[in-house]
Parts: sequence; C-alpha cells; structure tokens
Amino acid sequence: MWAKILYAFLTLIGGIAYGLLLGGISRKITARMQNRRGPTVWQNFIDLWKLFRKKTAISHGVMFYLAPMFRLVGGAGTFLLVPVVVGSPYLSNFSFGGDLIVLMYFMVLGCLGMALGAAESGHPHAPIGVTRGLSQMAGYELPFILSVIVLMVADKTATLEGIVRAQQGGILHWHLFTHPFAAAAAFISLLGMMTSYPFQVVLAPQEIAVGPPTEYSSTFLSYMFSGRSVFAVAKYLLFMNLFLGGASNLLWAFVKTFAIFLWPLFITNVFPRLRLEQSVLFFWTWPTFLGLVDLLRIYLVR
Amino acid sequence: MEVLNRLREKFEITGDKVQRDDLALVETTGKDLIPVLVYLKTYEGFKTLVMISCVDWMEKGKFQLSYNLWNPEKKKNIIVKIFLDRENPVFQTIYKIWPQAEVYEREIHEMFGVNFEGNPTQDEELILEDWEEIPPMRRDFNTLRYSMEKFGEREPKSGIIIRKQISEQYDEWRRK
Amino acid sequence: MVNPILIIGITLGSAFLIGIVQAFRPRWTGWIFYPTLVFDFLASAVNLYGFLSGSIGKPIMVKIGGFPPPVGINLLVGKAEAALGTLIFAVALLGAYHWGRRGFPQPQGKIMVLFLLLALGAAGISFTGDFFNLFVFVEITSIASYGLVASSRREEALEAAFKYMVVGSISSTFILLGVVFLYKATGSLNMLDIGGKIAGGFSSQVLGLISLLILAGLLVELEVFPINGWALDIYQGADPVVVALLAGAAVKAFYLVYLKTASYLALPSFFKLSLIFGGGTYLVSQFFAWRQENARRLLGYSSVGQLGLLILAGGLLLSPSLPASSRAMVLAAVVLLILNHSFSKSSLFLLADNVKGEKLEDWKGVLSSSPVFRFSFTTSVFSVAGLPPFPGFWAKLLLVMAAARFSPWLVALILAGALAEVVYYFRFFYLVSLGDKKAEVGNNLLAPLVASLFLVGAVPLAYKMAADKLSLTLPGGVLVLLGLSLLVYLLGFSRLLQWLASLGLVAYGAYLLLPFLKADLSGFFLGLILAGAAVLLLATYPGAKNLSSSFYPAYLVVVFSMAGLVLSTTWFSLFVFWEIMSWASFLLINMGRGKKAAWIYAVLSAAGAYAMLGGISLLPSPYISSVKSPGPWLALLLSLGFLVKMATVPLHIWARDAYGESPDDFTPLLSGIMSKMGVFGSALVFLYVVINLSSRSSFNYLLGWAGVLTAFFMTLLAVFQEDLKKLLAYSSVAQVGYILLGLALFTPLGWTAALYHTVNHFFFKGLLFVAAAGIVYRVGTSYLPHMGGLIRRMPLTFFASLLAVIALAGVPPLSGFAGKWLLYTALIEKGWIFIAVVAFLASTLAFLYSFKILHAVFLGQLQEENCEVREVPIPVAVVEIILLIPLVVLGAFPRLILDPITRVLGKVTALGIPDLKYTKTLGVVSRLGHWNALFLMVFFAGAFILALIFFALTSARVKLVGQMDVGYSGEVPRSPEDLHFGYGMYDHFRRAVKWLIYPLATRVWRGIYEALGAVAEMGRRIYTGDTNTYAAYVIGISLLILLIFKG
Amino acid sequence: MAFFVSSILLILIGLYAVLVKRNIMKIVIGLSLMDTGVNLLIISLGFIRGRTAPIINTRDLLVNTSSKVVDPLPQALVLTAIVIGVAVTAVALSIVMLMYSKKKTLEIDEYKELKW
Amino acid sequence: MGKDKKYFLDEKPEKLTYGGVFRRINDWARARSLWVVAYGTGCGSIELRPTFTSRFDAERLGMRMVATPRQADVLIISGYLTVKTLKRVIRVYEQMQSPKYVVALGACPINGGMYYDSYNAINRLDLYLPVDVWITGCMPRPEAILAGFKRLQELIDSGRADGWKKYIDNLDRYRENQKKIIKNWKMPNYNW
Repeated sequence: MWAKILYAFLTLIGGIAYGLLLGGISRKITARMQNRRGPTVWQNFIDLWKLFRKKTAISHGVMFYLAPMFRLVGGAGTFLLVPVVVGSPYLSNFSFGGDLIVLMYFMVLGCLGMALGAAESGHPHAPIGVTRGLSQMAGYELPFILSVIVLMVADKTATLEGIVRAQQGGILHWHLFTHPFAAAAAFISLLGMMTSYPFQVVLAPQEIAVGPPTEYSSTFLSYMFSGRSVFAVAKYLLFMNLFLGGASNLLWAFVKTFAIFLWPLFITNVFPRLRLEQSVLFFWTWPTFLGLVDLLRIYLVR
Repeated sequence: MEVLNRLREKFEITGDKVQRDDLALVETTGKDLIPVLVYLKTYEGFKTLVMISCVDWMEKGKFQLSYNLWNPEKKKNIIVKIFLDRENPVFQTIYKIWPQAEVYEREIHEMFGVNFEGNPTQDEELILEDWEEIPPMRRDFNTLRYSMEKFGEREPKSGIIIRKQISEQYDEWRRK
Repeated sequence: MVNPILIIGITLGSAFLIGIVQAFRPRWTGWIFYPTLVFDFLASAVNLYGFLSGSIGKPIMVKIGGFPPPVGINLLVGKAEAALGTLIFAVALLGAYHWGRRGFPQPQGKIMVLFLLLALGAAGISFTGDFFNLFVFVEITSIASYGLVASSRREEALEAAFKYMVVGSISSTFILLGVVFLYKATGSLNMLDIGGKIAGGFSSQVLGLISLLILAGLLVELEVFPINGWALDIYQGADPVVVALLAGAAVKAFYLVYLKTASYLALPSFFKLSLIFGGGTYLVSQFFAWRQENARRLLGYSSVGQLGLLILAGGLLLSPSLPASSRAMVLAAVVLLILNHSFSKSSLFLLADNVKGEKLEDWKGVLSSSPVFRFSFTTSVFSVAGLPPFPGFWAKLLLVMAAARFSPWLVALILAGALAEVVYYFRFFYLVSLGDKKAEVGNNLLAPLVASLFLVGAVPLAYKMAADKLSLTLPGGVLVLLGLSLLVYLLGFSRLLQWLASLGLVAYGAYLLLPFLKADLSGFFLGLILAGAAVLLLATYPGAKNLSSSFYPAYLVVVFSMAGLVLSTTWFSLFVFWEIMSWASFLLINMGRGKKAAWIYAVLSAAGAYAMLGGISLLPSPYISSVKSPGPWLALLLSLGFLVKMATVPLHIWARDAYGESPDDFTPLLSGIMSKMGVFGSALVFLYVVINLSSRSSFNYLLGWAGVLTAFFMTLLAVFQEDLKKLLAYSSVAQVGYILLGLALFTPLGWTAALYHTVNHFFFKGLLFVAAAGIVYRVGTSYLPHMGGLIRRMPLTFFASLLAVIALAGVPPLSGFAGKWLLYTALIEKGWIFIAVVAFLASTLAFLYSFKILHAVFLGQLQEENCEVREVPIPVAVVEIILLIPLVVLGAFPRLILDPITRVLGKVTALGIPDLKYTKTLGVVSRLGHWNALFLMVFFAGAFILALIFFALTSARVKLVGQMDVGYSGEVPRSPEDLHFGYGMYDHFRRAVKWLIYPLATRVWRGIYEALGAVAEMGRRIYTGDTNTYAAYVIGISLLILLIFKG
Repeated sequence: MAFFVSSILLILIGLYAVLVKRNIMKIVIGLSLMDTGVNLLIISLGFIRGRTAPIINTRDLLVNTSSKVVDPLPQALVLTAIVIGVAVTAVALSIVMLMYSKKKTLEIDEYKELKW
Repeated sequence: MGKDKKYFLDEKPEKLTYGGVFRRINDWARARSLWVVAYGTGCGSIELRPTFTSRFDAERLGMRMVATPRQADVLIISGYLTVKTLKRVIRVYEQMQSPKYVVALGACPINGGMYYDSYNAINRLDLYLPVDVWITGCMPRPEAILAGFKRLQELIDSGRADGWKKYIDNLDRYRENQKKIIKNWKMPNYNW
C-alpha cells in the first residue's frame, strides 16, 4: 500500500514534469510555425520556478487562497485515477478508486474549486471566464459523453482497465479504429477541453485578461500552473486509454500521449477563434452527429 | 455652392467663402447659428456634425467657434462659424440637434473655457483631472512656466536658465 | 314531533300580524319576525331530530280540513322534507339576522312579510303532498321573491325582478297546466295517490307529456342551462341577502319537489333528461364563469353549476340501472352537496354584502382586512369548490364513485366541471388575496362566520357518511394529529408558542407513528417525512419574521397528511391525504409573494388529483396492492397527479413561481419532502399498476424520457434564472426528474438510485433552501444581482452552501455523487443509452447553475447595501450544520443509506435486490464498474491538506487585500457594482441555446387557458339580458323537452 | 270546443306579446292574457255538456249531485289561480312603476344592464 | 477615499529582504522569465509589437506579454507620461508583485523630451517610480529595446535590479513627489 502511494507520488511528479515539458514543446513548436526561434523547451520550468519564488503574493479571501490547492489536487487526482500502464503494479496509479463515471465527475472538482476561488477575487473577468468555460464544457461534454457511452456499452464495462483490455490484440482493435466516429467526436471535444483555438474564448487574454486566474499571482499561480499541466497530461492519458489501446510500458505511454498532444497543438496554431455560442453549437452539431452515428450502431447491433 | 445663396436669403450671413469645390465657409451671428444648423440639417442634407472647433483670437478679443458639417449624399462640407466675446464666452449647446456635440462642447469648455448653456455634462472632467489654472488652450496661458513650476527641474542648471528666458520671452510677446 | 301545519300556520299568521302591526308600531315588527323564524327553525329541527333518532318512524301526514287524502289537501313530511325545512329556516335565520343588523330596506314590515312568505313558500314546496298545493306554494315563493328581489330598488334589482317575473310566470303557467292536465288524466292531485296509480300500472297516452310539462316548469325554476339567464341576473342584481336565501334555500326546495315529482311520475326518460340538463348546466356554467369579472355573477354561475350537479345526481338516483349501493352513495352525496352548497353559498353572498363594489378587483385586499373575513371566505371557497375536508369534497368523492358504475364519461364530466370550478374559484381567490393594502369591508360578518362554522362542523358528519358508504378507513393516529394541528391555530397570538407547539406535535407524531417505521417503502418515506419535518421546522424559528398565524397549522397539516399519505393502503385514503396535502400547501404558497403562482399550482394540482380520482373510480378494488390488468390510460391517469407534483415536463409550469415565491420557511419542506410524495406515488404506480401493464416497457420508457427531459430542461432554465429561490426551484424539479428516471428504469439499481437520491436531495436541497431562507431574511431580496460577496458576512452559510452545491452537482467526494453513479450504471445496464446521454448532459449543465448559486450570492463583490448584513439566524445555522453532516458522512460511507434501501427493496418483491457488491475497503462494485467513496474522500482530503501545508510553508508573503483592489487597467473602481458580474451570467450561452428554452409549455398552457376563456366569453353571450329572449329560451327549451322526451 | 280554441288562442296571443313586444306594459298584458287563457282552459276542461254549475242553490241538486254538476275541482283551482294571477299582476305593475320612475322609459331595450 | 475605506486595506508595506537560500537560481530564473504587463502609455507601445512578434521575437529571451499586472514582472513605460496616465501607472506598478522592474523607453520619461513644455506631460519619471533600465531614443527601435532587456536581464542576474526594494524603502519620498503633481489623490495610500 505505502509502496503504491510512493509510486503514485513519483508518477505524479513525473506527470507534472512531463506536462511542463509538453507546454514548453508546444511553445517551441508554435514559435517555429510562426517562423521564430521561441523560448527553450524548459521555459515552463523556469517560469514555474520564478512564480514559485516570487517575494509577495496577494489574497482576496479564503476561497481565493484555497483554490490553487483545489486546482492542483483536482488535476493530480484526475491524473492518479487514470492508469498510465494498465496492469502494471507501479504505474496503474489509484485506478481502483473509481471507474470512468467517477473520473468524469472528479475532473470537474478542480475546475469548480478554482472557479470559486477566482470568483472570490472580485474581478469581473474571472467569473466571465468561468461562465464561458462552464458553457463551453456544456458544449464539448455532449460529444464526449456520447463516445464514452459508446465505449462503455460496447465493452460492457465502465472501468478504464476493462476498456483497455478490450482493445488488446493489435492496432486494429483500438477503439480509434473500431469506433472511428465516436473517436472523432471525442477528439474534437478534446479541443474544447484543452481550450485551444478555435475554442479559446475561455481564457481570451486579449479581452478578459486570461479569465479565471486573472487575479492570481506568484506562488498561487505556480500551483495552478502545475495543476493545469498535470491535468492536461491526465486528459492525454485518458484518451490514450480510451482510444489508443492504453500503453504496455512507459515508453509507449510517452509516444501515445505525445501523439495525442500534437493534435490540439496543430489545430491551435492554424485556426482563428470562435465565439462562445458558435463553439457550443458546433459541438452540439457535427461531433454530436458523429458520436450519434456510432451510438446508433451500437444500439442497433446490440 | 448654391446652398450659400439660399442661406443668404434666409438668414443673416455676415460673410462667406467657397474654399474648395466641396467646402464652404459661412460666418453668421450667434443669434442665427442654431436656425442655420437646423436648416442645414433638415433641408440641405448636412446630416453629420463632423466636429466643433474653437480658435482663440486673443488680439481681437474673440473666440471663434466652427461647426463643421458634412453632407454624406452630395459629399460636401460646410463650416459655419461664429465669433464670441472673449471676456464672456457664453453660447448655447447644440447637443439636442447632434448628441455627439456634447463631447466636443465639453472639450472646448475644458480647453478654452467657453460656456455652453444647457449642456448637461460640460462641467465634468474630460481630459484634465483637477485642473486649477486658466484653461490651457487659451493663448494667455504660459505652458512652459506651468511645466517648470509643476514638474520641477529636468536637467542641469544651464538648461533651466535657457528655459526661463524662453518663458519670459513668451510673456513679453504676449504682453505686446 | 311538531305538526308541520303549525309551521305554516304560525308563519302565515305572523306575516299577517306583521302587516297589521306595521301600520301602528313599525318598531315592533321585529318582535314578531325573529321569534317566528326561530320557532320555524326549532320546529323543523325537532322533527329532523325525531327522524334521525328514530322516534318518528314514518313520515308525518297532515290532513287539512279533515278530509283524508286523496280528496283533501295534505302535507307530507318525511326525513328529507324535515331536513330541508331545517336547512331553509337555518339559512333564513342567518339571512334575517344579517339583514337586520345591516338594516332592512323600508318599509321594514313589508319586507319582513315577504321574507317570511319566501321561507314559508320554500318550506311549503317541500312539505306539500299535493300537486295543486305545490302550485300555490310555488306562486307564494315566486311572488315573495319578486318583491324581495325588487326590494333594494336598485335599477339592476328591478330589472332582475322583472325578468324573473316574466320567466317565472311562464314557468308557473306550465306547472298549472301540467297539474290540471294531470288531474284530468288521473283524476287525482295527491302525489302519493298518483304515484301509487302509476306504479300500479296506470297509463295514459298524454301522461308523459303532462309530466314533462310540470318538470319543464320546475326546470325553469331550477335554473338549468340555457334558461337560467334570469337567475344569473338575480344573483348579480338583487340584494345579497335575498340571493343567499334564494340560492341557499329556496332552490333546494324546488330541487326536492323536482325529485319527488319525477319519481312519482316515474317515466324512463326522466333520468336521461336530468342527466343531460344537469350535466350540461353543470359543465357549461362552471366553464362560463372563467372570465367573469363580476363577483356576484361569478357566484351565481357557481350556484347554477352546483344545482346542475344536483340535478345530475338526481338523474343518477332516477336511473333504474343504478345498483343499490351506488344509490346510497348518490343519496349521501346529494345530502352533502345540498348542505355544502347552502351554507357556503350563503356565506359567500353574505360576505359579498360586506364588500363595496361588485367587480373582482374591488375585492382586492379584502383577505388582509379581517381574520374573520379570511376564515369565512377561505372556508366557503374551499367547500364550494369541493376541497377537503369539507362536505363538498366527500360528496364529490361519493358521486364520482357512484357515477363510475354508470359511465366513465359521466365521471369525466363531473371531474371536468370540478376542475373548471377550481380554475375560476381560485382565480377569484388569487385576485382577492392580491394587494397589500387592506380593503375596506363591512363588519357584518357574524352570519357568514356562523355559516362557515356550520361547514366546519359538518366535516365529521360528512367524513362519517362518506367513510360508511365507501368503506374508507383513514389511519386514526394521523387524523388525531391533523386535528391537533388545526388546534395550533388557536395559539395564533404568539408565533413562538405556535412554533414550540409544532415542534412538540411533530415529536408526538413521531412517537405515535413509531410502529409504522418499518423497513418498507412507506416506512422509508415516513422516516424521511418525520425526521425532515422536524429538522426543517427547527429552521422556521419565527424570530422577528412576519409569519401568518395560519402558517404553522397549515405546515403541520402538510406534514401529517404526508404521513397519512405514505401509510395509506387504499387509493381512497391516498387520494384524501393527497388532496389535503395539496390544498394545505396551496394555502402556504398563497401566503407568499406569488399569488398567481399559487393559483396555477392549485389548478394543476386539481387537474392531477381529479385525473387520479378518475383513475381510482375505474379501479375494481380500492386496495393499492391489488390493481389487476390495468390499461395504459388508467396507469397514466393514476400517475398524472404525482407527475404534477413532481412538475414533470410539460406539467412543470407551476413550479418556478410556486417554489420561488412561497414563504421562505415553507420552501424547504416543499422541495425537500413534499415533492417526494410525487415520487412515492409514482413508486406505487410503478409497483402495483404499471407492473401489470402489458405495454409496461414502453410505458416505462416514456416516463423515463419524461424524467430525463424534465431534468434537462429544468436544469437549462435554472442556468438562466436570476432569482435565487427560483433557480433552486428549477434545480429541485430537475433533481426530481432524475428520481423519476430512476423509478422508470424499474430495475433494482435504478430504484436504489432513485431512493438514494430522494434522501440525498432532501439533505442538500433542504439545506440550500434553508440557507436561501436565511439569506433572503437577512438581505431582504432573493434577486441574485443584488447580492454577491456575502462570504465575508456569512462564512458558515457559505461553507454549508458550498458543500451542498458540490453534492448537488454530484461531484465526488461528497454524497451527491453516489446517486449519479448508481443512476448512470443502472441506465447503461438497462441499455437506455440515449436517455443516459441526455442525463449526463443535464448533469453537466448543472455545473453551470451550481457555480452561479455560489458566485452570485457569496462571491464577487460585496454590495454597498449588504455591508452590514449579519450571519443567518442561529436556528437556521443549526439546521445548516445538521444537514451538513450527512452530506459529508454519506460521501464517505454511502452504505449507511444504501443498506437500508437494499432492505426496503428486499420487501418489494417485484424488484429484487440491487446487484451491488462491497469490497473490503468499502468500495462499491457494480456489474459495470466500481467506485470507492471512502478512498476518494480520504485521498482528496489528504492530498488537499498536504498541498495546503506545503503551500503555507513555501509560499511568498501573502497579503490580504481589499475587495476592490483588483487589476482594473490602473483605474480605481468607484463602487462594488462596477466590478460585480452577477447579472446575465450565461447570456452568451443563452444565445446558443435560445431555441431550446423557448417557453413552449407555458405558452401552450396559457394558450389553452386563453382559448377556453375566449370560448367561455363567447358562450356567455347567449345570456343577452333581453327579457323577450329569455322568455323565448324558456318556451323553446320546454318545447324541445316535450318533443324529444315525450313518451 | 270553442272554449278550447279561444283559450289556446288567448294563451298564444299572450305568449306572442311576451316574446315579441318591446314595451314592458305590453309584456305584462301578455302575461295577464296568458293567465286568463289558462284559466279558461281549466274551466273548459272541467265542463261537461248538459250539467250545471257546482253550486248547490236549488234543492234538486242535492240528490245525485255528482251526476248533475260539472267537475267542481277545476273551478276551485281556477279561483285560486285567478287570485294568484291578480297578485302577480299587482306585483308586476308595481315593479314596472318603480322601473319607470328610475329610467322614465318602458322600452325593454333600456333594461339590459345585466347580461353575460 | 472616505467611504471606500472598507473596500481597501490601508497599511504600509513591510520591508522586503533580498537573498535567501536559492538566491542564485532565483535570480537566474527571474532573469529568464520576464513577463511584461501589456500596458502602453505613449507612442513607444507601437514599437513593442514588432519586438514581441516574429521579426524580433522577444520570447526567445523568455519574455512574454501578460494581460494582468498581478502576474507581471516588468512594467514598460513606453514614451511620454501624462499626469493622468501617471496615476494609472503608479496603480499598475503597485499591483505588481515583487520582484518587479520598470523599463522606460524614449526621451520623454527621462527629461520630458519634446514635451518639455507641455502642461500635462511629466518631465522626469524617476521622481515618481524607480526605473531599472532607461532605453533612449525617440522612439528606440526594437533592436534597442531588446538590448535594453538584455541589460535588464544582466542586472537581474547579478542582483542589481532592485528598484522594487528602493521603492519600498523610500516610499515616503516617492509618495510626496507623486502627490505633488496629482492633486486629487483618489487612490488607496499603500496597497499591494
């Protein structure tokens, strides 16, 4: 038990580092795509350290103070509920804690906590960003739920282990290929989850000053920063387990998550931004339609 | 422009001039200005108030207000100007004809001290916060001296002497 | 025994005497007038007592002039006649007292004579045993009525009197002709004699025609549609006292003689005639009253409708094919209806006498003017609309049960009329209770008070009659508790005492009902009700609040009727308690700000309840657990009432305002427990009705969709709601939608989810509504944009609300998640995947309003005017803490509830036990997945605390800054309003989904209401007000009767 | 027969007045006419050809009375009915008087305040 | 301020120490992660666009624009500063979290530049705020700005960019100067 916790802790540290590195890589790639040199790939580590070691910070109240912890623990919890390598005694984290339904609700906890803290700051931009984020969530959850339910019904299980096991036996057993429409729906909703362009109206630095965390500074921000990084990694891992057949060892996990990471990155750098109602309606039409195709298939075949 | 002829028939026009094909200047009296503007807006199609500007004719003891109108259909400009007494610069607001005039009048009030009777917001600060001197765009306002007094020294002494001289020259010139 | 001739003789004599005395000593007239009425009343009452106690065995036969019948004229007084006589003189006495206090119009003596003659005529009509004598008494009554109607000498009164006179003359001509022809045909005028002859086989070709002539004459007097325009005019135009006497008493005599005539002349077509005219009048008048703006005319329509119902019941009595048991029911119903209508209508008309102006809007604010007025008005309206516990309710129950043996359509007609009655009476009620200002009313309120006390006093009698006939047994303990609850009203001088008494009563109730707290469905809900009511009652600590003195009684009635409801074993008992609960809660809602909401609630509740009653009447056996082979329509009818209470789409339109604008202290109960009664009822329907349905799975699927669409749309509407309580209302309805979905699944897991959510919803929604009550009490508004930043002022409430909202959103590790997890697992197991998708999406949308609740109330900027707001009152805080604990404990140990639920479901044999396993580490394993609540809680708490400690150790120097110190582009904000984002928070989202939140249901319902109202408006135009037209109607309808029903 | 016809005619004329006439007085008159017609009808119903009135004013009527006189009961009824009719007419006229004193008109169209 | 007192906490900031265990690595990280608050005061802000975009790419130095002063390290005074703007600039500066740096572009913040006789442009910025790096020119080209930033990085790296400390140490003097030209001080006195 304690060994398991220790391993989970180490995995978490690794996850945060990996998330920060991916952030640096994305900055680098974006810069190269814009014909610049860009910062080093370690830039996020430097930023994190700088924020962490700032001299002063301000707080607006209790919820404001606690919110970064919510964010970090929510992100870390989500990360720890997803097995990195299914079946491995060390790298399957705490996936005994709950199944996919638990995971999907646990994902919200961190965001909700942070939203509350941000809202306490009293800055109007924070709740504006939060409401945008929540509305956008209502948009992308629909296709995501559709595809998740497709998988649950198809595999007759709601656990990630079960879903991964159902994909074993060759690349063509991946749900990416057995349920291509559902996978497409989920991957489109991943764009919304990552708040990447064209669904970036949540943070919108140019108009609402990065939205929810607008009043956060210094150490608070560093916590949020790491929470966000590990949350992103958790999402990549989740998608890996859902659609790319999980990972049999750590290397595969890196490769597959990196592949998933590239998808929103490339979309981000070539698209303009949608307004909120446009993105909600987009999510509720095309990806939903795709998800429904597979859901109908499952429903009729069953 | 034939507008001028019609204006001359109807109102007291103390002077006019066609500057370009699409720009004419009309000078009228304070009493007639508002009728002229209304007439131009209603019957001649000068629907847009482009701007109101003010000129300080310190030597004549007058302020000149210029109302710059624009006819978007015929693409013509007309400038209607009046002269106010510099000692007692009071005039009526025209913001009921063009609401945007409110801000121009506010600015002129702030910069020149012209009073527009009936303008509801002219006493609010527009650009200057907590201004205590005479309005800064009046030509008898010595801006260099104000700057020296207010913002203090900016470089070594010699520079200050030069600036003092310049400031005094300005005062002398103004006294003439 | 008092000889009835004495009544008639003494009354006549007094009338003459008054005439004489009037000429000399006008003041003395009263000394003759009142004693006479008192004597009449006492004499009739003595006779009635004799009949009831059995000391008078057979009807009293009075011979006049020494000739035996059939040669001589005679009076025949049986039980019915004696009762009616008592009623007539009682009403007359009330009316006379009322009129006397207000002052008779001049000349006083003559009016008194007319008054006596009217009462005498009415009594004579019912006493007489001779047809010609009948005609004489009819004429006496009519002439006295003409005079009395005209007595107020207002233009309208004169006009009404004239119309009445013309129509009445025609009708008495008919009666006279009929009587004479009858004599010609049978050679006799004695009723018994003729009845005997006809029963003995006497027949004549013209007999049918003749008797129809008499009946047509009587039908005119009985104000059937459409020959009742004159009656409506009288109700509107005449003095209310006269109207009270006419509508309350005289007409009943005509009704009795109508029944007697019809049964003596025994013609097979009579019952059809009565059914058609009675039913038609009943439905049409109730319907025509919808848009009536004149209060007196509205009451007139109601009277006419009630008479129609009586005639309909008479038709049932006359029907040869009615079984004997049903006949007894109808008889009881007729007695109760007459009693009910006489007193309630006279009370209402006498109240109308106290109100200046006749328009409905003139009545605004009269309810707040005096408690006596309020009591009398409420009682009378409730009883005349047939609501529990008044006699009209039991009469309706009996009548419906009897009619169901006859034809389902008749049941539908009766219930439709009853619904229409509720619609306009409660529109009246709603208009009357509007307005803060006290209206000026007269203080002549004793007579209506007495009348309404009569109604209250008649309740046990009515209950006993109905219970005998229907073999209805209600749990005795609950009845005692209900009675005691009403007694709390007497403590009205001190709210604090009432509060304490209520707490004691709930404790006593818990003690009394302890044996029923078993591990079955009703025990489960009973526990929820009692525990919940005790906790929520605690939070209603009156303090400095402005509670109505009837708040606590009504509250307790709601609580105990719910207890009775869940303990019911028969549908009757269920229905009775359901109605009591509905109407008590209506009163409570009406105490709040939303009078109109209360009206809509009343109408929809009534619609649902009557649908339920219709369904019950079609069941062969009243026992809940013995519904065999129902049709889908029956199942739908039975569940409709419950669906209304659960506010399932599209029956949800009442919910927002009823929840949002009911008294803040009542809303927790309404949402936390009362809405669960719909759940309980639906559970019963699923368990005992739907299960025997052949199309069960599609029925369940349909209700599953109803549930999930409720959840979805209500959640969506909650997102855009700007009022705290209304937002919570929508949320509440949505959560109940989930529960319905769980029930509709009809799998053990689905039911587990539903029951778990039922309990849990009580915890968090009760907590939220209690907190909302506290906040509204402190801040003074529930409008969200006016709040914000209250976390600084109410930290405890914020903490409680935070946990409640997390539970509401279903986010682990708190208790709300278990319900979601169970529900989704059950949904996917069952294979309802499309529903699962919508349910998931709905719960995602719930995050939107969850954030809104917390942000708009507690976070953001503290507004200027709320700077001095204090924490909620201590009782509220205590309740918050009490309700907080289960949220956390259940979050870690959901088995604390899951185990009892499993035991309950073990009792429900139809379902079986949920397929859940528990691991050693307290995880829950279903067939689909697993979930470890304790681990999540420990993990989350541990990680959170670790992170917090680490943060505190390593962070930069943290400085608390003021609330307005935010990055504002370098600007210094001027006031908190500039910075607060609390209005239209989801406007951007609204733009995306505005096609989904189009208020279709509201528009459709309103459209239906408006359309029906417009039709009613059009229909009312047949009462043109023209005397000739009325006369033509009379002639035409009579001819029609003769043509259609001859032979 | 003539009695029957004339009485029914009377009733019909009265009815016509009640249904069609727009003057209040005429309506009242119509009512009275109807009344009279009905009374006549009742009397004629009780009439038996060749018999005398049921008033025992001669000695020979004392014997075998019932075969010598017409049916007395309708006559008794009519007496009552006439009294009632008079009363009704009296009340009617007094109401009409009051109505006229209020509005100074006897047109029935003016008395349509109460409707719907 | 008056009634607004309750919305702002009004106490003097504590003195900050410089150093600590990780001083070297802290300075190194601070120097390579300069977040600039996007606040343009004068004509120079137009020069910042090319500085931060593809052509000159300040991001390779670890710099980026942030939208809120709370998260920023560097405040750029890009050109002349009017009295009205000065008030906002002081507020923005005080809302930034220490350590924080001020970079002044162009001639105007140094001595008024071409606005030396303007009635509303201040002459010397360092009377009111501690400036770490001056970049001269009217306006300085992006290359010059980058050079200035490079210099700032050197200063930070060697621990010499301590304007934020000076400001706190000499707060009273700075306040005096600020209040001298801002007549109506509608701001919380000490507040960050």
